[in-house]
Amino acid sequence: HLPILQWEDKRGLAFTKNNLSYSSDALVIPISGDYYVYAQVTFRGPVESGTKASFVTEIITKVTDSYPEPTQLLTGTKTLSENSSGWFQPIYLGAVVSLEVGDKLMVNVSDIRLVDYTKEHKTFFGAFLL
Amino acid sequence: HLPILQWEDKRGLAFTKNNLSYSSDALVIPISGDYYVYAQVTFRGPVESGTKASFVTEIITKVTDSYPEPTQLLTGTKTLSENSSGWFQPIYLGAVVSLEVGDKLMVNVSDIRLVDYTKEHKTFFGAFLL
Amino acid sequence: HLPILQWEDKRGLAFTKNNLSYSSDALVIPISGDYYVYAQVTFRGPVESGTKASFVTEIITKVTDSYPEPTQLLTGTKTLSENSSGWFQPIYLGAVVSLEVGDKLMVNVSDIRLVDYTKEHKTFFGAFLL
Amino acid sequence: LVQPLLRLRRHVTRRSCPAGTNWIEAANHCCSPCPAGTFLFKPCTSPGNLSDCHPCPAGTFRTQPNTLSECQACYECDRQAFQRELSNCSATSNVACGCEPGHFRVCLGHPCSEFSCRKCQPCTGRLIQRPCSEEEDALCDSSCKPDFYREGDECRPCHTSTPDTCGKECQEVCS
Repeated sequence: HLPILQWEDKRGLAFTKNNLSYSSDALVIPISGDYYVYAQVTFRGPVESGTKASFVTEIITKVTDSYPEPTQLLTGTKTLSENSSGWFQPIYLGAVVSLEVGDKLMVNVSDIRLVDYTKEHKTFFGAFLL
Repeated sequence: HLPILQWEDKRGLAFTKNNLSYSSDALVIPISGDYYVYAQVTFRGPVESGTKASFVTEIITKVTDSYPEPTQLLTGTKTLSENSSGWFQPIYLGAVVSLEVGDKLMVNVSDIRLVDYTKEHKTFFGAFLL
Repeated sequence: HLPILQWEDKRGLAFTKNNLSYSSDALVIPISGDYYVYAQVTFRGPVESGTKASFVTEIITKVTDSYPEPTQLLTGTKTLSENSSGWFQPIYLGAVVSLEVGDKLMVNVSDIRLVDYTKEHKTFFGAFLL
Repeated sequence: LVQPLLRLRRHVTRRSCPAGTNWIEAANHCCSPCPAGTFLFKPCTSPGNLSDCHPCPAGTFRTQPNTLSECQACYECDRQAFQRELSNCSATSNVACGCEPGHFRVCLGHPCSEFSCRKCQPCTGRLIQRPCSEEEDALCDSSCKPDFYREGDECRPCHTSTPDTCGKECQEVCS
């Protein structure tokens, strides 16, 4: 499986409430219903150890006790035609999905070394119940 | 007019509820109000018969009985600087719009052959009442 | 500070309601709570007087009486690998943020000359209370 | 802006189920999962009974036993981008896609869940060291075949040359 991002859930602009909790890299759904789920990952390169990236992918995934495999909910894939000098590429995803209590939401990326985690307003993840 | 995309509304992650229905390629608004409308289209190329694409465009459009012309609600246009090998370009759009009962929402694209329809989590369309 | 965009708040698709008002280039928060805040800016070039742009940035910023400095809430930064002929680059941002009554929301951009303000469905800004 | 936790969060304690069964929120008890290829239409009335499982509708699948209320939508092969179906989507397996003959796969990262199909190089006028396959392009011999002469990167058949176009290399090979 693709690497899973870890998130800050308390400091700065980050917060959780109404029992929507964050644990082991996942948002945990407290009550079944339809949620608007969203995430933005800013990718940047080149990175020192990395081979030249030709694409970046961000996937919002659901893990549930009712099924042994993760389900891909939303995917953003962008090929890069960037040259060797520094590049930035944000990918935003958001949509309504039906979720069950206990479901876990995570964000996977194609290459974790390319993620710009330096500023909380460039890479973020959230959900709200409709 | 630009080609209109067709959508799956029942199988897999797709669903409609609360009388928001899907028919003839459009979401049909059941009750007047402010809706958050969103869509992502993943474009990809090159394709067999296609000339080399220089841009891609996604438009969320409204058709209403009270006006003979479609109204463009949200537009995402991106020029492509991709080379001949395979390229991917997602475009996400989302915003609040005021809609009347019976209004129809559709997604138009610049070139339907460039749309990646292969996976439901890459190209999607939806709306919810605030 | 980066240039602040000005918005139309009444004509065409634009509207404000429920006391969410627009004044001096900002949305003014009427009641404390969690809001989904979003904006899309379509950038385009080259422009006449402009040097060749190498990147574009869009930032949704909060200004509050309780703190003298603006707070960057959401940022989208994209490097441009476009050639000299015309290019378009949309950046969409959206997320839930906790806001206090009286807080002001604005959209800043890296270079205001690169903003495509010609059509209301290409560049837009909004917020709604959850 | 730290959001104070006003009270200790009451974790919804989900009663743990005996091995091989899943907690069903709607039924408030555990049920055994539906087999692969089906989904949970109606949960068991009590832990001992069987659930009402319905087959996945056409165009959907479940590869594993589950207690989900819908099946996953099958992917589609990207015919416009030279892909073809290696195996159809069935109730228990997703579609498998490959490349059309005369094309090979260019993976977008690993695992190769995203790939484009690129045309194989023809090796005109050269011997083929390694034929084109699903996984990789043909490997052409660096030298030209007999009765072909080199012009730049290409190998040209002798019979197409004319006295005034037949340069030094052409004359050596074709005369």
